[in-house]
Amino acid sequence: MVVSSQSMKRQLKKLLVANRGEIALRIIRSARLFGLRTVAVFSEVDAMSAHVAAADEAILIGPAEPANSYLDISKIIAAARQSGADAIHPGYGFLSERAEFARAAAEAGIVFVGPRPEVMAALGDKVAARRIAAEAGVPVVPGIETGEVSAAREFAERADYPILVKAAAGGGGRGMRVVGESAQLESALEAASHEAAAAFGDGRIFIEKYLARPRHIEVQILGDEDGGVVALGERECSIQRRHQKIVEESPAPGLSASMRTKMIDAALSLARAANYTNAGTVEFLVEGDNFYFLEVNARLQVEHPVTEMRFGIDLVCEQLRIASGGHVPKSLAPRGASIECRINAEDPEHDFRPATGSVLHLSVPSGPCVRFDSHLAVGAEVTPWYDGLIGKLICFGADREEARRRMVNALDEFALLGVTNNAAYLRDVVASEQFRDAKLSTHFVEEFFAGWHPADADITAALIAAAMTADGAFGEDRQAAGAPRPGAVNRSPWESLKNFELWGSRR
Amino acid sequence: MVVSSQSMKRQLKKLLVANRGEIALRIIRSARLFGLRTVAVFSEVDAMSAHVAAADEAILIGPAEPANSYLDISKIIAAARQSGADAIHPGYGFLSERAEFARAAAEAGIVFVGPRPEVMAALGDKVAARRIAAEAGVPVVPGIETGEVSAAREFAERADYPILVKAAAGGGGRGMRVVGESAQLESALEAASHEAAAAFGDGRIFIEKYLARPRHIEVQILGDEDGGVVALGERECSIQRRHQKIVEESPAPGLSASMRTKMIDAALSLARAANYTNAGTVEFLVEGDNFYFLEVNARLQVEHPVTEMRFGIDLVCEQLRIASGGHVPKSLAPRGASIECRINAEDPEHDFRPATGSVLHLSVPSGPCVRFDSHLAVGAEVTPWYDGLIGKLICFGADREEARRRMVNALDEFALLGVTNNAAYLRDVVASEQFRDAKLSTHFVEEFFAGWHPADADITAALIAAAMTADGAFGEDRQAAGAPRPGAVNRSPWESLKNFELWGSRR
Amino acid sequence: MKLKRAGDPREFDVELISRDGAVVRVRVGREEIAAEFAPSATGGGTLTINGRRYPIFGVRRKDSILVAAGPASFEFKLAETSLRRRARGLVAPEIIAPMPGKVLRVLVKDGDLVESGQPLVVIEAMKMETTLAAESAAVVKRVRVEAGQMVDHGAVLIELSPAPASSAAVSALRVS
Amino acid sequence: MKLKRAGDPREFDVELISRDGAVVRVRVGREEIAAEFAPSATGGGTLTINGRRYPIFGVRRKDSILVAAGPASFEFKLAETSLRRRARGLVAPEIIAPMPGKVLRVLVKDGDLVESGQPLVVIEAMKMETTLAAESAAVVKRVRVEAGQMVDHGAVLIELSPAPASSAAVSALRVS
Repeated sequence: MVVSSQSMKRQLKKLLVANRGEIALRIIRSARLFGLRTVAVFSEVDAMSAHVAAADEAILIGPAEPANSYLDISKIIAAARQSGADAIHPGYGFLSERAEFARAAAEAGIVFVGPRPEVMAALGDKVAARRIAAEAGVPVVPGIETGEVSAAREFAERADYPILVKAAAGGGGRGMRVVGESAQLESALEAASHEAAAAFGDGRIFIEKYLARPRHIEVQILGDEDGGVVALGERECSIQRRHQKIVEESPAPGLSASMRTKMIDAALSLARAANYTNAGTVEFLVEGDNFYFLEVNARLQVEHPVTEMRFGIDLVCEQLRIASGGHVPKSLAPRGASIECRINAEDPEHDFRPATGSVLHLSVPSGPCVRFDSHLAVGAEVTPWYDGLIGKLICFGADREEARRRMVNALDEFALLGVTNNAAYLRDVVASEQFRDAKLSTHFVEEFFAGWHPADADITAALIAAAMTADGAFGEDRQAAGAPRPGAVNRSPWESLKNFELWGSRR
Repeated sequence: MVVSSQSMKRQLKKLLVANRGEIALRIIRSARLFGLRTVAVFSEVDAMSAHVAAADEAILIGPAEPANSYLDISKIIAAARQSGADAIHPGYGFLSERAEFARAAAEAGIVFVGPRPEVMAALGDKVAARRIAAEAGVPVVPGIETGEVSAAREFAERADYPILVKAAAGGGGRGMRVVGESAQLESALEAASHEAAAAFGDGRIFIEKYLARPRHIEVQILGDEDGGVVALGERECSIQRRHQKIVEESPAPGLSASMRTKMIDAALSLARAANYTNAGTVEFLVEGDNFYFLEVNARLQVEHPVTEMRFGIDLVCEQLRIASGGHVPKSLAPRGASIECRINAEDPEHDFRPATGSVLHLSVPSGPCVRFDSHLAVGAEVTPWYDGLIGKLICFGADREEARRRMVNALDEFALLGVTNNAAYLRDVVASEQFRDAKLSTHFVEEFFAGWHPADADITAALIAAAMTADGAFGEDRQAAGAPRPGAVNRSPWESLKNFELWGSRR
Repeated sequence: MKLKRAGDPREFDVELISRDGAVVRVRVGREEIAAEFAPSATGGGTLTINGRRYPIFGVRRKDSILVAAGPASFEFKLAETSLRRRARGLVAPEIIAPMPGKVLRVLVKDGDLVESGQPLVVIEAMKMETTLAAESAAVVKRVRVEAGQMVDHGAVLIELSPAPASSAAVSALRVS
Repeated sequence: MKLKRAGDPREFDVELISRDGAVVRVRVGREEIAAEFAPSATGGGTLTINGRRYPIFGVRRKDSILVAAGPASFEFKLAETSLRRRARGLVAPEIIAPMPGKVLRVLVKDGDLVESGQPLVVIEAMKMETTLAAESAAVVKRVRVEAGQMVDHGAVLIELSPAPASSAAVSALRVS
């Protein structure tokens, strides 16, 4: 089918993208392809970032602080009104799973690219979602729907420690605590509730039996207004740090055809039970031959490209078609295998501590079956204000091993200077025996890559490079040296280290 | 199947890539994926270019002049010996279709990634190739196999002008002349022969009836040592300037299923008749419901990515597998549509005159279904010594219109400063009604884009940008201003044009 | 300032009037245009001219300005500099190499009277032959190159003087 | 020169001995290494160390060097500068913000005696809470921040002095 806003039940004209970074850029591209004008919103610190330049219009909505910009529903609705946008795409994170945002858009007569508000509300509440899943006959993890201390203790004794304390409004591992023994229980409940309240303005928590060594496998679904529902295969997302995915792939290695069918059927019946529309993801925990409903992400996922690569489909265009009243595609045949690595501004040598800075040098892999979704470019700033995801590297292959080797090579071609990042860490993960042999569980990182450090050979190469750099082989960071414009002269302590003449080939 | 050099009849270890630019880089990437060590060769002016950095080893083989470097068989064989390479990939252009190169490799005990020398010799000679095709029952254009003046005149009278004078050893439109009337005949024969002799060291020419408004459609084939042959669909390559393709796509728009089948069958029988091995392309001219054999390109084509995008295959890996004694893939199912635009260092406003320079600014499109194969980066030099192809932009879509629109958007994201190029021209071509409606023939460029100039709106925007630039908004070209290293100070005539203070946000 | 671009007969008169925050006021010819400019982190920026946005980037050189507006790139020279060569009624009394390359054939010699469109010299670059011809009648004053020689972009290949009873313009023009 | 990298106890002693064409001779610790360097057009280059190639790039800053070796990137500081803070037997008598962010909670006050591993302050950046704790016993000399305050990378959050009968090192350490 031709991607186009033409000949749709509702012909959209202008889309406001209520997000930033790589996903805003990626949505703008597909919206343009779909024939829509695009409106970017941005905070003061993002004025010069890529999504602002990419859109047809851009509106400043506030200061860096998310609460007063990207999380401010009224400002975003106002921006949509001001620009005459007839649709809003929330991306992921920020307001993407806030039912009240979808509701506010609807009240303003603006199409929200996502499920209906009431569906978002129901699925966004993990406790309610558990109920819907159970009623739809989807297996759920044993647990109780309260964080009340005595009930929690009673459940924990019965189900046996460790147990998992989760925020009803949670997401991204926030407000989540594993409790190994009763001594920790009360403080864990308190801490989780506190973090949940701070993060989501909703301190409700609930409790589930903690699965020892599960895999995280999710199913991509699409639903349309006329009840059409389709599943686009699964994604394996077991490799996580701090409860956040860093490597995802499709298909899930070694998943039996029967398991896959069962999980896809479960996802579809859940989608039907919830009257789900637009794109969503049903997440499961898998242990042995059992799978349990984890949650529904009622939005586009960060890792959606691994599905796009296998199915040859543009999920954002599908979202826009559905939002225009169009139908889900007839179920498509996937092909090959794909893997995504999330390049984060963080320090893998120090518990993935967030990093910031401005990009001084960037080398991006390319070529056949390699895709890099990013808003980065030399000169771009990574600020402390927002999520540390700065790029997604996706590789396709005829099979998993081909995709894996392509990813190793692609990461070897990647270089980013100025912002500490996890590229070398991801490279070692994907190149490892354990990943090659798909020894996958949500504990993969702790089991195999705890205390990771770069190889000594790499450090030696870096030291030689450092000596050459000190000697002026590659020039100064003019900004850092305090020379905003070309033409200024630097003073540098390194000059004093030079022990011989400049050489010609130096640039 | 897993891409791997393992478990092959011949297990290759190290591949020398006898080429430069984007194709050398692209081959190195797939060779690494296939598990081979890679050796780059380079001329003095290419010492700092991307393919040299990408390979595991790099060997200087001579001065810029191709005759003494990339076209010097003995130097390349010596480099292979020196590095212990057990295979050579010729890429396209340069020595890729020289049977004596393949023979020299064989004599040195090195696997040549391509057809057998005798097959290359037969197909490389367009006259011989015509015979093979005719004998295989493939329709050929009416013509005579000599450039002898009286015979030529006799044929021309009989077949009626215009006729086409072609070099038996030709390629890329060189040594080719269209003759519209008998007065031009003799000089055309002389000129073509001269150009052919100069270009290929072989002045033999032959003559064909000139088809008025043909389309150029070609079929991708793969053949293995055990007689396995497969065709991977067709490519439409009608959009050409100076007899060189600039836009290619697959599938060929509006090509009937029966025509496609006939052409693919013709290509396969030709491949079998020629005992063809490895990757090759059978080119046809199509007029109405008739198709005529044009030539066989016994090598990887520039435009091979449009096939890769539709079939989800890596043709260079397939070449390496076949060269290792492996088999062609079982025939694969294509999906969607893909388009390639060739970004050349040339001036579309002046008969596509070649351009040179160094890259001062580069902005490359990315995102879903967009691929950019290029050796360019800021700082890279485009010299007058080699072909002007500096990048290939390939877009995929669920159908042609989706791919076309993606290409327009991708080209809108492209920017290259420092080397005059045809990106804006290609953008207008792909965005045009005539391309959208697939009014395709090899005269597309002359018919619809003769005397092309950038839109006045673009020029106005450029003039405003120029005024800002003169004012120092974007800084100097430090190299051009004669300051090889950061820290140097510029003198510039533009300073005198400034009529107000620098402003803060300027970078 | 007055700007020229190669092969475009027009002379562009453009002046930056003011820049107040994002608003850039520019005079192009007689028209005054108010555009909006949003700098991007990468050093360029986005120029908005009545609702349409152009990603732009520019580089200053000694005697030219390079700018990109989307995929279109331009080289502007100060009209003054492009006028420098004016001499004795000839716009361009020299045949200039339009690109670096190798001189394949020189088709005239000193003193030859050449006619409009007559091929003068053939150079090769990037596998393509380019023939430079006279745009109108002239006399070959001096041939400065010989076959086989490498020449750089802008190199003077042939000097021309006005043809008797002719002061028509002469300049490099490609014929295929 | 002597270089340190954050969180790596080692001090690296490296000296560029000579560069003769492509050959770069460097002393790393006691070992002398001969590497080959091929500059690339993009400003960086390829470093070959006994047969293995690393794409490298480097940037000098006032008091640090940033280098990339393939996908691995490093920030080295001159050991001297990292020693500056040595004072009264404490390696780092200050709790430093490891990243720019917002102070969520301050868990101690001036004069408190803190034990090894005791949380001192919680800051938030990029949606994540990071708790900074004492690595060993110390006395809180001065709390320099309060909850809600934004702090920049490297900002001093808390000053510490040695615990009575203890000169053990104190430094920022993250506990989850």
